[in-house]
Amino acid sequence: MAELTYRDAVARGIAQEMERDERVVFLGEDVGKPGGVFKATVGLYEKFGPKRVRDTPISEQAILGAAMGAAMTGLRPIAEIMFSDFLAVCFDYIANEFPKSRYMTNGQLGCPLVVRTGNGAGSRFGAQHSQSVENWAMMIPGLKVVAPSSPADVVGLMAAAVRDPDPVIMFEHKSLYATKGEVPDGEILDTLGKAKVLREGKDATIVALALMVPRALEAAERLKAEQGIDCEVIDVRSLVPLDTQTILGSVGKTGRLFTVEENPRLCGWGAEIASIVADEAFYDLDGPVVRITTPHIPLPAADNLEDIVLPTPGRIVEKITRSMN
Amino acid sequence: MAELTYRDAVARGIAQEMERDERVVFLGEDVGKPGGVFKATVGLYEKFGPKRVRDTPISEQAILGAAMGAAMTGLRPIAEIMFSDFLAVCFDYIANEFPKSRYMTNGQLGCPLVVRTGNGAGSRFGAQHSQSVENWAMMIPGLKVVAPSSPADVVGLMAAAVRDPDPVIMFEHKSLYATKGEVPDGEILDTLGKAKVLREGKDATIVALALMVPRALEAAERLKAEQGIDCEVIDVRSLVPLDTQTILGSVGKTGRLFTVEENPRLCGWGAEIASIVADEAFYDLDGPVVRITTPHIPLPAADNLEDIVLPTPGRIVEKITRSMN
Amino acid sequence: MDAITPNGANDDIGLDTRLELFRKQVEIRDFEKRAYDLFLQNLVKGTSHLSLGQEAIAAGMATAMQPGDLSFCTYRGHAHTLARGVSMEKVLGELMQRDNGLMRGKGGSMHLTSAEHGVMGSYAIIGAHLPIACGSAWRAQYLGQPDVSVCFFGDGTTNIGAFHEAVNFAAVWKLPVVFVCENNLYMEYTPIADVIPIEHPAADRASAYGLERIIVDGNDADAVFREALKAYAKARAGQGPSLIECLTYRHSGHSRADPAKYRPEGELERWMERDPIKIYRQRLVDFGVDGETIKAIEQASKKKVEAATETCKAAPPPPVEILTSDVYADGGWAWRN
Amino acid sequence: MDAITPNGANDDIGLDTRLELFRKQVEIRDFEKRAYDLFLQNLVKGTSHLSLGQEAIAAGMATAMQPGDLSFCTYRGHAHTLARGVSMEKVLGELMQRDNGLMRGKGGSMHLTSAEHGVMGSYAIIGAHLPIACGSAWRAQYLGQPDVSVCFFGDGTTNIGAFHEAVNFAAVWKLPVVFVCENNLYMEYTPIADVIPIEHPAADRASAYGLERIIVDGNDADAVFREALKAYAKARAGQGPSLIECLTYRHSGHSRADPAKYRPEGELERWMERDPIKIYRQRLVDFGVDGETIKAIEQASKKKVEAATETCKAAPPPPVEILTSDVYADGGWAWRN
Ligand SMILES: Cc1ncc(C[n+]2csc(CCOP(=O)(O)OP(=O)(O)O)c2C)c(N)n1
Ligand SMILES: Cc1ncc(C[n+]2csc(CCOP(=O)(O)OP(=O)(O)O)c2C)c(N)n1
Ligand SMILES: [Mg+2]
Ligand SMILES: [Mg+2]
Repeated sequence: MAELTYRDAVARGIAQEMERDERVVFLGEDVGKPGGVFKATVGLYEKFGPKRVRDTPISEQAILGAAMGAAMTGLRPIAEIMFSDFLAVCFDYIANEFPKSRYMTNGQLGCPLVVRTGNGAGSRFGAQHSQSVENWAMMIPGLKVVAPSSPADVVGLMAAAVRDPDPVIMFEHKSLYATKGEVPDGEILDTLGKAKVLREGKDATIVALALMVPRALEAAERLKAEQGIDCEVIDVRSLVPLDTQTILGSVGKTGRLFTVEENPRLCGWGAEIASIVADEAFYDLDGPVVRITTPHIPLPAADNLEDIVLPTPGRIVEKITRSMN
Repeated sequence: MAELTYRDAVARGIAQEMERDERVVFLGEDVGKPGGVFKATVGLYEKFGPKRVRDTPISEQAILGAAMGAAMTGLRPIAEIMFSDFLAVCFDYIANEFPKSRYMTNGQLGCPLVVRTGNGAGSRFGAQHSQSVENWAMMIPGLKVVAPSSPADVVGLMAAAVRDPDPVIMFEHKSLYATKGEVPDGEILDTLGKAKVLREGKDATIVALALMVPRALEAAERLKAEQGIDCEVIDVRSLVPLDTQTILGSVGKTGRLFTVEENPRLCGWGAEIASIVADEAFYDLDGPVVRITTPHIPLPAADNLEDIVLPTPGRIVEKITRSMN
Repeated sequence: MDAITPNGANDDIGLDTRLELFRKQVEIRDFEKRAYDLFLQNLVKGTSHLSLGQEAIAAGMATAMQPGDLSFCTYRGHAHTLARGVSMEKVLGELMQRDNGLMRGKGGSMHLTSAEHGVMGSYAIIGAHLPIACGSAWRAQYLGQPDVSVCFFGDGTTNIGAFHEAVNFAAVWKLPVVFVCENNLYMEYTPIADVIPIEHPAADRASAYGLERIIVDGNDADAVFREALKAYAKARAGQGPSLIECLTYRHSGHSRADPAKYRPEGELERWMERDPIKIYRQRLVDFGVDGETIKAIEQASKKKVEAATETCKAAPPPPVEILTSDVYADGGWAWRN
Repeated sequence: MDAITPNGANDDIGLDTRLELFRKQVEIRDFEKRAYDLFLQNLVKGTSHLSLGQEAIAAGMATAMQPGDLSFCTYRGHAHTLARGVSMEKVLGELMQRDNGLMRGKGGSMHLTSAEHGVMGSYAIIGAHLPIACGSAWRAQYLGQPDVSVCFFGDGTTNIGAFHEAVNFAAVWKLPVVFVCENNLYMEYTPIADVIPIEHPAADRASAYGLERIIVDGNDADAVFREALKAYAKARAGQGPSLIECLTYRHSGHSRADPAKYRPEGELERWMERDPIKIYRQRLVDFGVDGETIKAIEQASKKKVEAATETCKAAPPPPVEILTSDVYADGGWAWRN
């Protein structure tokens, strides 16, 4: 057991898999010699050499396309798209190529690869470098989608993603890179499709992801202390496959659902989960299903504006308090 | 009043706006001399000439980027992206450029343009030419999004889109091109953000879009005739702005909501509307909020498979019947 | 080896290979014509993109390949799929969206794939497969495998971003990939000349990637075959990619819906004189191949097409159970528990 | 006009313009240094991308423009924005994310925009603005307006798809757009030479679009200015786009986070000898400009920076009410009724 940053957990997770399997290769912009612009892949180039850790031109379509061609013919590539906002310049691979080739070919071809990308706000980078875009991947049939909130999950989900025979998009949160957490020694292998109940509670269920997880936990503590509202907090971790059992089970117990998501309001994962609950757990519900999201606007750069645009523990507390009374 | 196909309504709508305003220009692949691969823009080249109706290289990024630069500096471009699936190769403009420039520049720049695109299944074209991807646009803050279901709406919403000072993505349904409807003579100008109640009913609300609208209407008739269930059918028409008042008002009356959408299940517009209702109309609801969607899979090419993959009137009837009993 | 005969029948290509080149071209031609007929009878569903007139490219490129080499095709992929030895029945079954099709009707005519024959997919988004072919070539390079990845596309495809990214990427990484541009003068309905400021959409751009300018007569299977051999050898030798522009012409419209009215008068007729099959048939004659041999090939081809047609007509549609199969590697489509 | 003086002070460029070119370079230099200092003090927020060492390009290109010409910049856009006459205070205010910033802090340093000065945005997705500049130029062509759209980007940007699509598009439509590649030898941290198979990322690709191969010394403002005049004149004359590669070097790291350790020993020092401001200062001296005049420009620049710094430090942050303003043209953000 050692304390590790989320950032270092990325390199550790990749290294673990590259050591295990020669077929695992890693490519992206400035990921090799420079160790990545978020310094999340420092040391991999030195350890695994230029044949397995490759710097590319600024050609995101070539990066994802090459990853797919390699995956389809025998390698297990990990591709970095530096900021998740840039998925827009190579979206054809996300939307039309990776997720459809197995189906269209009646199972002849597979696409076992991982795309990892820096997601989310908090760095005052403005509208084109701060978005949370998990739903861009979640909405596409045929992908798997994970977004870890802790260093241990980073390592374990990375391993699960690399070993998974399907294309997995992994959203790392930029504002979590500097956070620390205990990570067990030795090989770590987690499972895709398992949510985690991080706090048990009986009055309401809060479902959160990535950076919103610590905020939801903080809100839950305050709700308990200040209002006596006892919230269960679930870290979704994996959007596809989605652990609806854990979520529906929790709502069955608490009778209330609040989702806390960073992506802008419309058609986010919160809407998906809220809709599933409003359908399948309707008779368990004691009150409205409430989504707490970033407002449906582009993101501002200025620090004071960015600080209030995402859901904060204070806003979570306020929304839940108001809705529970 | 004349009967027009949905296909011809496209050309009529564009022509109306081009006649009205010299600043309206039209570009895309094979849209000019050839009149479009769906023959939806026949006659425009002859009428307005090669300066205003321009064939482009196969360069979707250049098409949308050029439309944006022209819009920002004084023109009112209409750009065609032949199949909506191809929005994936130019998604940066949809996701990061059009919708953010006004906000980022604190209102200095605008982006008054229309992207029109052939959306949806039914032609046995397979997974990369059949998708319904309205949610790709709806989820992005800063866009407006319409999807007409009738020839008259095509003309009126096209005009509204062209005159709107914000970027509008218009999804035309490929399987509706051959359908016919009455279209009033003279100039037609509709309003963005207004849903239409196409059938009044008291037992349940069905919300549908585009090709799903006639299917929802057919299902409603059958539900009434066969089960005595009286459904209100709403054509959403405009996903952004979204006419939540009409939807919430209807659910307030009926107590039940069913959404019928063609896009695959996760994070569709149905999830957004279901979530809004599960929050804001919770206490009006008499039963689960049910989404009827295409399953979350890539689309098959084979006719017999494609015929069963989208929501059919039969499936709508069945789902609603089961849920209402 | 014998000395080279004066008429070239025993030259660098040789008679056996020439007969193979002819057979492939004839079979593709007959197949495509049949596909068109069946489309008119509403038995070929969806869309379809024929390679009538472009057979020499598919035949030449495929015949020069070794087993294990990989093809990456477009929606206009019947020819390349057949040329790798996939049965007519399986290709036609897919066009007719029957259960006996290559992908049991799930993919359709634009996505023909036969991994066991090295046909690693047909891609219907313009340009998407060029980077994918790079990735396949990267795998070969990384694992030290000897195969070449061959990627086919049209003239119009050279204007899309993915083309640029892929060719640069391949050149920088020295990947064993061969990019084959079939310049048939048209995109869907718009002439390529209207949308490029140069004459040769691929060849005039080769130097932008440090590559040789290669133009080949795409209606002469021998010329294609020779150029293919060179490019494949270069790739296998670790000397990186090639970009080959083949000049050709499609005899039919872009897709089933297109009567090709946009073509100037006489253009088709001029190109029909340079019909690849006519050219190649004459070449065989010039090389002294007897009429019987030629006729046998032609008749065998017709028989194959006939047999495939009958089988496919009799084949059932895909069972509805496969609608949700093979979304994920576990065979299913479950996105939730 | 007087005869051209032997030292060139009155040549095609002339003294007034030269003083302008010098002033702009000095002001950009002083501004960028201050931005760096303020970043170290945590007063410049988010990221920032300096143009230290690349000032001659911004100065030369902007000085050759006419009012009404439009600039399209990248995240590395402080220099180009200042060169068009936008006040230091407004640019610095944006970097410091204050209410007095160009976009009141809503955009941040990567999106500097001043429509009234013709700065039509700074774009932070690599390559995105090349097609946008084409659209602006199309508008000028369509409406018969005389302005030129000038689009700046780096060496690394030449490998992305949008570059290819845009340059081809501009060439085919003969648009009045000028593409300016600032080749500073590096992308973020990776040398451009590692990711292209040619020497000159832009110039060696010009022929792929039927364009002239243009390479200019990007550290010599006169050379840039002359090339700019030529390209703008060509654009205004309806003769289409130009693609200009300016050779230069950035003195600092890619962005605020980057100490630029990846540069080989001595490289920076060699380029410092070719510092554009040093070169230009010497040129003025050679042209007989007296020390006082030079010093006055330098001092005025320092004063401007000082004043802007003080104003910005005193400026408030943006009010929270603007968080949701200007999403749509009605000033608000309502996506529903
Ligand atoms: C990204 C994208 N844009 C547009 C299309 C529509 N489309 C299909 S084929 C085609 C023309 C392609 O022309 P070319 O590359 O010359 O190939 P050819 O069809 O002549 O073989 C177009 C525009 C597409 N499939 N994908
Ligand atoms: C599509 C996209 N990919 C990657 C990035 C990250 N990125 C920002 S600047 C940069 C390097 C650009 O290099 P160059 O074009 O040479 O410009 P310079 O920064 O040297 O001025 C990269 C990779 C981005 N902003 N957008
Ligand atoms: Mg073509
Ligand atoms: Mg650079």
